[in-house]
Amino acid sequence: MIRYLLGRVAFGALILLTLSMFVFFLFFVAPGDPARMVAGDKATETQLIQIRTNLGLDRPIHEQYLSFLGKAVTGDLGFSYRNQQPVAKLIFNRLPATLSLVVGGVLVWLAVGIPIGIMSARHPGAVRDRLGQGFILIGLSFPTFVLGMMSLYLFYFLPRQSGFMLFPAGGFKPFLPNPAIWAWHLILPWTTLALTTAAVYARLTRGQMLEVMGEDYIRTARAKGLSERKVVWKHGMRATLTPLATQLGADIALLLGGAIVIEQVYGLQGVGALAVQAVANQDRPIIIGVVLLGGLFIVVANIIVDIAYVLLDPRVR
Amino acid sequence: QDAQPGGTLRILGTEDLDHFDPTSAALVTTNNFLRAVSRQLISYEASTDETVRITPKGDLATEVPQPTDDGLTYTFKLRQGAQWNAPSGARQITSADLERGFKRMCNPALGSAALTYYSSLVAGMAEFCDGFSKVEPTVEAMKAYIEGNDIIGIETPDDETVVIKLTQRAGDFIYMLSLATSAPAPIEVLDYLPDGPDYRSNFIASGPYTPGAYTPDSSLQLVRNPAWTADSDPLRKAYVDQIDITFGLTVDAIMQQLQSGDGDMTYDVTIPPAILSMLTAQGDEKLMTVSSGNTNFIFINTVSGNNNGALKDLKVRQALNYAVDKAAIVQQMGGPSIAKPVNGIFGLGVLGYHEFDLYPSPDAKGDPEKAKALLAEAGFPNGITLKMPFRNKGNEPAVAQTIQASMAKAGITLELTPVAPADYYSKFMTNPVNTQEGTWDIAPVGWTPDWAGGSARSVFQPQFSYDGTHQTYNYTDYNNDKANELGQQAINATTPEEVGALWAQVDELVMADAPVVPLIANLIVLYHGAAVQNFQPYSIGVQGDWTNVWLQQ
Amino acid sequence: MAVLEARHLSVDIPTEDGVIHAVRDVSFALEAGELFGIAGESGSGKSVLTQAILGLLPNAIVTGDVLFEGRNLLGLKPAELQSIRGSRIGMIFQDPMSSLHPYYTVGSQITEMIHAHEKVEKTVARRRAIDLLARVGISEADRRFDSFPHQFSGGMRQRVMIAMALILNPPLVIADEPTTALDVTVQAQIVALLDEMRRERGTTVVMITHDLGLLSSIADHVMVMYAGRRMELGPSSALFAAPAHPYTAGLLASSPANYEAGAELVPIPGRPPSLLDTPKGCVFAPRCASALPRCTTEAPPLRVFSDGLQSLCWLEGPPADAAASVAGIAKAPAADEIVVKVEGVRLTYGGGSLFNPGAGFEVLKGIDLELHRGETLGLVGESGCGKSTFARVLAGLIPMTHGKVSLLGRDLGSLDGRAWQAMRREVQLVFQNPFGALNPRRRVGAIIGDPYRIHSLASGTERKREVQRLMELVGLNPEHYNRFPAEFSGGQRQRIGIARALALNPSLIIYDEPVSALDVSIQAQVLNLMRSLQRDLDLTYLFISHDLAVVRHVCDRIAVMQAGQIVELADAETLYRAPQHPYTRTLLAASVTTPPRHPAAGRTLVSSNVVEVA
Amino acid sequence: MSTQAAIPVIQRGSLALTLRRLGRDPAIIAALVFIVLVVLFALSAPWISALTGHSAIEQYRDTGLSEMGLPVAPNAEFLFGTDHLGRDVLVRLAYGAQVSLTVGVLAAVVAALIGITVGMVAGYFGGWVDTVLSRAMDLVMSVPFLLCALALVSVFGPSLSLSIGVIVFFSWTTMGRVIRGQMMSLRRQEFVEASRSLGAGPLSIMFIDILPNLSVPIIVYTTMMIPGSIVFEATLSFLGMGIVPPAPSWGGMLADAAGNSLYLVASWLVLIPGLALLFTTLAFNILGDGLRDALDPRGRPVRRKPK
Ligand SMILES: Nc1ncnc2c1ncn2[C@@H]1O[C@H](COP(=O)(O)OP(=O)(O)OP(=O)(O)O)[C@@H](O)[C@H]1O
Ligand SMILES: Nc1ncnc2c1ncn2[C@@H]1O[C@H](COP(=O)(O)OP(=O)(O)OP(=O)(O)O)[C@@H](O)[C@H]1O
Ligand SMILES: [Mg+2]
Ligand SMILES: [Mg+2]
Repeated sequence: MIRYLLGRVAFGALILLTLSMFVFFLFFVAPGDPARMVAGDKATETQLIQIRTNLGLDRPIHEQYLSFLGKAVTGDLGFSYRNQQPVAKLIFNRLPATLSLVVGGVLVWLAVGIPIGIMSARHPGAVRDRLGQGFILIGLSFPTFVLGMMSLYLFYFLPRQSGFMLFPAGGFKPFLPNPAIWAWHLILPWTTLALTTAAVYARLTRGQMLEVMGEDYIRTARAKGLSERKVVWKHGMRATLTPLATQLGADIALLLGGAIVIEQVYGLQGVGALAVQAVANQDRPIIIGVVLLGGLFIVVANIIVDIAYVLLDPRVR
Repeated sequence: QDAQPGGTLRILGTEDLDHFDPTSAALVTTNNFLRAVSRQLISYEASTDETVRITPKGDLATEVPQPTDDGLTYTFKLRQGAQWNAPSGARQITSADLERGFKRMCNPALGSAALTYYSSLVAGMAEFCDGFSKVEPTVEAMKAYIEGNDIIGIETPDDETVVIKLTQRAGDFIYMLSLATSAPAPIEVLDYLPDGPDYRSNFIASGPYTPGAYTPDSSLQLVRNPAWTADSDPLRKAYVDQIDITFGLTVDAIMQQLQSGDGDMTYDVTIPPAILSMLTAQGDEKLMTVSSGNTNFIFINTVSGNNNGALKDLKVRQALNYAVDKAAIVQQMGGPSIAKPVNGIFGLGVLGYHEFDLYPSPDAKGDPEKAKALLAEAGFPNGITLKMPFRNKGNEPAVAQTIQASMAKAGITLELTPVAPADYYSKFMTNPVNTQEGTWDIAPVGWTPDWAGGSARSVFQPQFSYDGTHQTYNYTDYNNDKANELGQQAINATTPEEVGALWAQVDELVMADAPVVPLIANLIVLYHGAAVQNFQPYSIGVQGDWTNVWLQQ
Repeated sequence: MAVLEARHLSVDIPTEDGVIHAVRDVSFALEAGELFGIAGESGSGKSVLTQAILGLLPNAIVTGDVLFEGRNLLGLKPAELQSIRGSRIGMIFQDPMSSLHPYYTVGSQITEMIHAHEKVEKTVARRRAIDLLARVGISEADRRFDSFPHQFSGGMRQRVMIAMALILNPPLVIADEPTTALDVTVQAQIVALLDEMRRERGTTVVMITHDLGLLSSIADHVMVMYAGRRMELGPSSALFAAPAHPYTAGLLASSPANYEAGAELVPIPGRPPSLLDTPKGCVFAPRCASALPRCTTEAPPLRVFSDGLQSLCWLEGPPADAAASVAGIAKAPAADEIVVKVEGVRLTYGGGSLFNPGAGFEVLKGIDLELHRGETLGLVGESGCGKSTFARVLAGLIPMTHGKVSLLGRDLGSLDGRAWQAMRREVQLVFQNPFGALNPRRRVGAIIGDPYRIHSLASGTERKREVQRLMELVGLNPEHYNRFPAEFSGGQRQRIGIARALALNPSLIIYDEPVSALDVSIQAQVLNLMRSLQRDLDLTYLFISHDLAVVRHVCDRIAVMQAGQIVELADAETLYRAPQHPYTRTLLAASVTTPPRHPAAGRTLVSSNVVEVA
Repeated sequence: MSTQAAIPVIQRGSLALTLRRLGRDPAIIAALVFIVLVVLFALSAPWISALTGHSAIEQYRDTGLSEMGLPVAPNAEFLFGTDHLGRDVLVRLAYGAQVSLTVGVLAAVVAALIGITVGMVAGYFGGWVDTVLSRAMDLVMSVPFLLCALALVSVFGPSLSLSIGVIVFFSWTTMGRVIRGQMMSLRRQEFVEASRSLGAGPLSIMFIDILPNLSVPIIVYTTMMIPGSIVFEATLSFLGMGIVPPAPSWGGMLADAAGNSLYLVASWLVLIPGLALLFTTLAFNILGDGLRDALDPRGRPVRRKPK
């Protein structure tokens, strides 16, 4: 178990290493002169040279990479080209919004997706199943930003046109002074983020549940005289859980992508918005930092899922 | 209704400020920030009345002085009680601080974008700058130079008196003093690189507010400056306790939050035509238009060798002028109530603006035939292909595509390149190497005069005059000696009629060379949240004055 | 009084392809304390029948009456049914591997049953479960209580299932093929355990199986089903000694156990009908050796005989005993030529890999064997002892770790790639699973033609001709050249596999349990085919099986394998008569065969009435 | 046994049965019809352009825009209204369909090919080959793809081929994993052993024996990857990283509508391309689901044979 875990962590580290190389070298080949970005409009040639030395841009690429890596390990991701702020700090400042969005989104989608999947699976072919499947297909098909725009139009704009305020149009409010306001502002983003993914879960739950409900041990459970509720929610659910947990790990990548779009649509100042802005500004240290953070997020999530998998499935223990 | 002090004013914006340091601030929007945290010698009252708005008032100066010595000498008395929020405790702003502010403008590492206005006027300033340019760009060396050298034309007989001597008469000098770039500077700032991180974190405010928590690209908080007293400041009421500025939002989000009450005012947003027409239709009283003298035009790259240097040919540039459908752009911007076609370099409200059109077309819709003919004459019967970058933000893509569409009719193919807004000027247009290498052929740009009213000089000088050294915003080193001469006369002239007539001539001279294609003059539409009261535009910030609004609780 | 009585029970299952009439008009009654056997080939509706009784088939339409303790189970509300399930009627399912929930400990799965029906303390329930686990033969039950099913072997899991079914001491236990998935030795233990429990607690047991031998030794009454019908029902002794229904007789006749070694088996021809349509006459008529003309047009009557047998058949007298009349076929004695010589073959799985060096698992522990041309060598042994592995080594599919195999005198270890390729033609495999061994996405012609394709021996029409010749040889219709494997029955698929193996005229054909997935009636067809091919083509067979009766029937010599070693090797008859190794003896003891048939003395027809089939 | 009665046998996966299953579900028929219509619509873009007399990039400022520069709602001249530049939404939608479908199908097919190859190789050979390839897949799946896509596009500048490349790069792993999993179990099947024992080489086994057995996941997952690719492209365009204006793409049209809050006053600018996008992906998803159910009945609520 410990060995297994160490193996996963080592592989996670390898992934991050490769990822860092990928982005680092990607931006090395990118056109544009970072020194000029740092220096601003009226930089003289001497100033540019000075800045290049300061940033280490005159050193060979592998040296630059190694020094970057060395610092990155300690959490130092360098400084933004645009405002010379530490990248780690810039990202850190954006975390509350993104985490609020993502964590809430996950909760909403699990709370929506799994029950729908179960409902659908329990009555295969029935109207409820058809509805559930309809939800799944539509959810799967909705591009996040279209859904976002449409919900803004329907739940913010139209009510406001008729003079009342159903939901705010977005904007991030910190959790602390008033959690209610925080939540109220996040309801639309959460649902938008969650609906598309909830569909994935509903589908997965449904398929898994259908499969599980056909298993022999479910028949055994029924033959024991357990109530149908217990059969479904205890025996069925327990066996469905493992693949769901596994999927959750794989969806973290999806989630980050969704967060970028949602932050854009609802004007949330999260890491995703920072990334989009950094891309627009060609602020490479930030882009590298955000990509690495995203990678770290995914890697950690996957390790957690691996652990969960081991805990959930006695057969691999 | 009586003003209610207190509360937090929430301001929403897309982009972070360019600079904290008043000396180097260049963006119009930054003036609003500087209005709140710093004081100038001369400033304006924020007002909905256009004339009041552009009448200079004493800020640090007790009053607006009349020049003496045939208009060459200005003597200012500094207001007592105006203080620095210095680390050692509140301290009176002195005449030495004022002179130091002027000196810092010369800093070659990060000086003032408006430097040439001053250095060409203030006696001895050009020499001071020359000396400064040879100083090594280290904090110590720069500090030593500033402390050890003098600008001859600025005298400080005592702590509260400043005498400024000019090399020539200038009707607009008083206006120039309203710019934050010439604001006084406390001695402590010399210990930091101009506008460096240390400078920012140790910002010494003189206005009613001082920067608090700052998250670059994300948010900036302004809190009350304990060193500021209301009775020392006739222009700022400073009703609100705190100002929270949020950056990094999209225009949509800003407009939505503004309307939903999650924000009070905008920072750098042009209201999209769609919202505008909606608000207009609803008769929203919070809507307000102000003129800032802003114009949009296309700069033409006459420097690069692209297309065998086609754009160096006047005929081709004239063809471009004929080709553009300005009416379409007006329509794109939101219609005639928001924008107006212009044919010269000056915008509405600038003394010198007049109606003329050297490249006329019916209803300003462009004359593709004429353009084609000119192109053919110039040796491009089959049209020409030009590279045009544009800012990937707000209305710009739409305007770019509109230009593209109208140029296409004249056989001019535009290759559009979307550019990140932040990079457009500072990293793209203003990099002379890019211009020379021809990474762009034509580029839509905008210009707002640096100050209000008699500000033609601040349009002409930085963009259309060249004295041998490259100027940031004269991308192609355009020069016309005759225009320069007339401009000089206009600067020295005293009556508005004379000034206006001279600048009008300059305008026509420049347009005859067609270094640019003027597009439209904009009115700026302002909007604010429902809680905001006493929304009075501040003329050089082109936005409601943060220091004078109050919030309905 | 009958504990359970079914009257005119029918089960229809709607599916995509139409309604499956899985059970038709089945009636029976169980006396308290008896062991009631239900026999029949795969798909005859045994499981459906029992599951329908307990309402475990949610989609099925069940008609008729099922009386249990005076209540009609079919009319009960879900809650009432739930209270009966488990507490009054215990169920043991066929596959112990999949019938326990993989994520819960075995103990908790048993106590769950207690808690579902009784209000007891946790510790009490636990105590009871542990006691019973110990009783069913789980050693250290205390400790194993918290184990998960995957930590148990198949036999142990089946014990857990039994404990679970018995924990509430239900008056009725239904065991649906409780031993099919298990090794013969384990099978015997489980059956003995069930029997013991029954005797001890007076439980009535319904035992479903297709193993007639097993039933004959333990059942009090037996019901034989075919295509959803109850073909015959009666006291076990009478039924096995002298079956009244031709189907029962045919089943018994198909079993090799009832033959002299080497005798031609008498299979039931054809294959079971589709359950989608209901024939007018008797369902068995198309395959019936004693069919009368009316059989195909009129539904058969229910004949009740004096010795308690009831049979659904027009036949009034006993059906002919086909087995007795068939004589053994002479077979050429094996030649002296040695086809394969195996010396000290060892094989270790997973050893020396990058990740766990050294931690290998030795499957074959030094095997020596010789096969002579024309002979059939049987290889028997428990599941997992390495039979298939050995087959694979011989076929060159896995390299051995040590040892030497020479084929036709050439050492396989010394061959280069090209020679190997040629050598592959000499050894062919026929696999156990008639479904897995044929590529479901390729046509039969292409499958049988593969050897020609791979060895570039024939192509185009020539290949097709060859393939059709082979198809004819193994008794397949050559016109079915373009069909997919799914369009054939299990027995036919095995024929396809055999045809493919024959294509290259191999020196050795290895059969890896070729009939264990087939029903007895089909099994006999395939075994006959194998034998006739061997006789005609002078083939050498290595025949792997765990069914001693089958092995004895087809093999000249038998090797008994245990844990990767051959513990005994002898002539078939010698081994049978005088097993030397204790393991061989255990194996022999565990396999039960039906008693020999003898004419039904003094049986008379009591009544006969035509039953209307709804 | 030539006397055997001709008994109808259940042929799972036979074409007729599949078609019957597909044909029975009206949703699938509707989806198929819709897809065909969208393809026709895309193909007929030049023709629509000719018919309306409007080009995709020309601006109809007099009739297509209000004086304030606002787009006009659907009317007789502009059936789907105009966009913020007075361009005909109908014509742009048609040309945009070309982009969306091209990107969707091309990216899905290329990604599928890569995924199939890698998955087959990894699954067949196992061992270190599998370790390396699986880890590579894990790696790609651990990349925050939208972020990386943005970074890539920002470096190389937006273009259609880059969009496709980026989509392919981040989506082949889905197919790769599925195929690898299937391959792992197929390779253990006895029919593969049978081929091997006959002396068939890896290539022959992979392509002749195994590939046909992978047709179901290949068809199903390729179909299901199409909507994903379409949305991916639209998302890139929406974030301003798609194809360069004025060329129309559905994502770009939506971005235009969103960009200036335009959709609040001109809801058709969101509704038309948004619904086109939604229905197209929906149709492909329904088709994919339907194909899976029809080709691979395991996922369906058909009761298993208790065995
Ligand atoms: N849930 C179901 N849906 C559809 N058909 C079913 C279902 N369960 C069983 N069947 C069909 O009903 C028939 C009888 O099946 P059943 O399982 O009762 O056979 P069995 O006699 O138990 O066979 P085996 O010995 O293989 O267990 C078979 O043809 C089977 O395919
Ligand atoms: N590829 C493999 N890797 C590791 N162990 C294996 C492998 N294949 C088989 N084994 C193990 O080797 C042992 C022998 O397996 P084998 O399949 O030869 O048994 P068998 O006698 O044919 O059993 P059965 O009667 O169940 O077919 C078993 O314990 C099995 O788990
Ligand atoms: Mg069964
Ligand atoms: Mg085996």
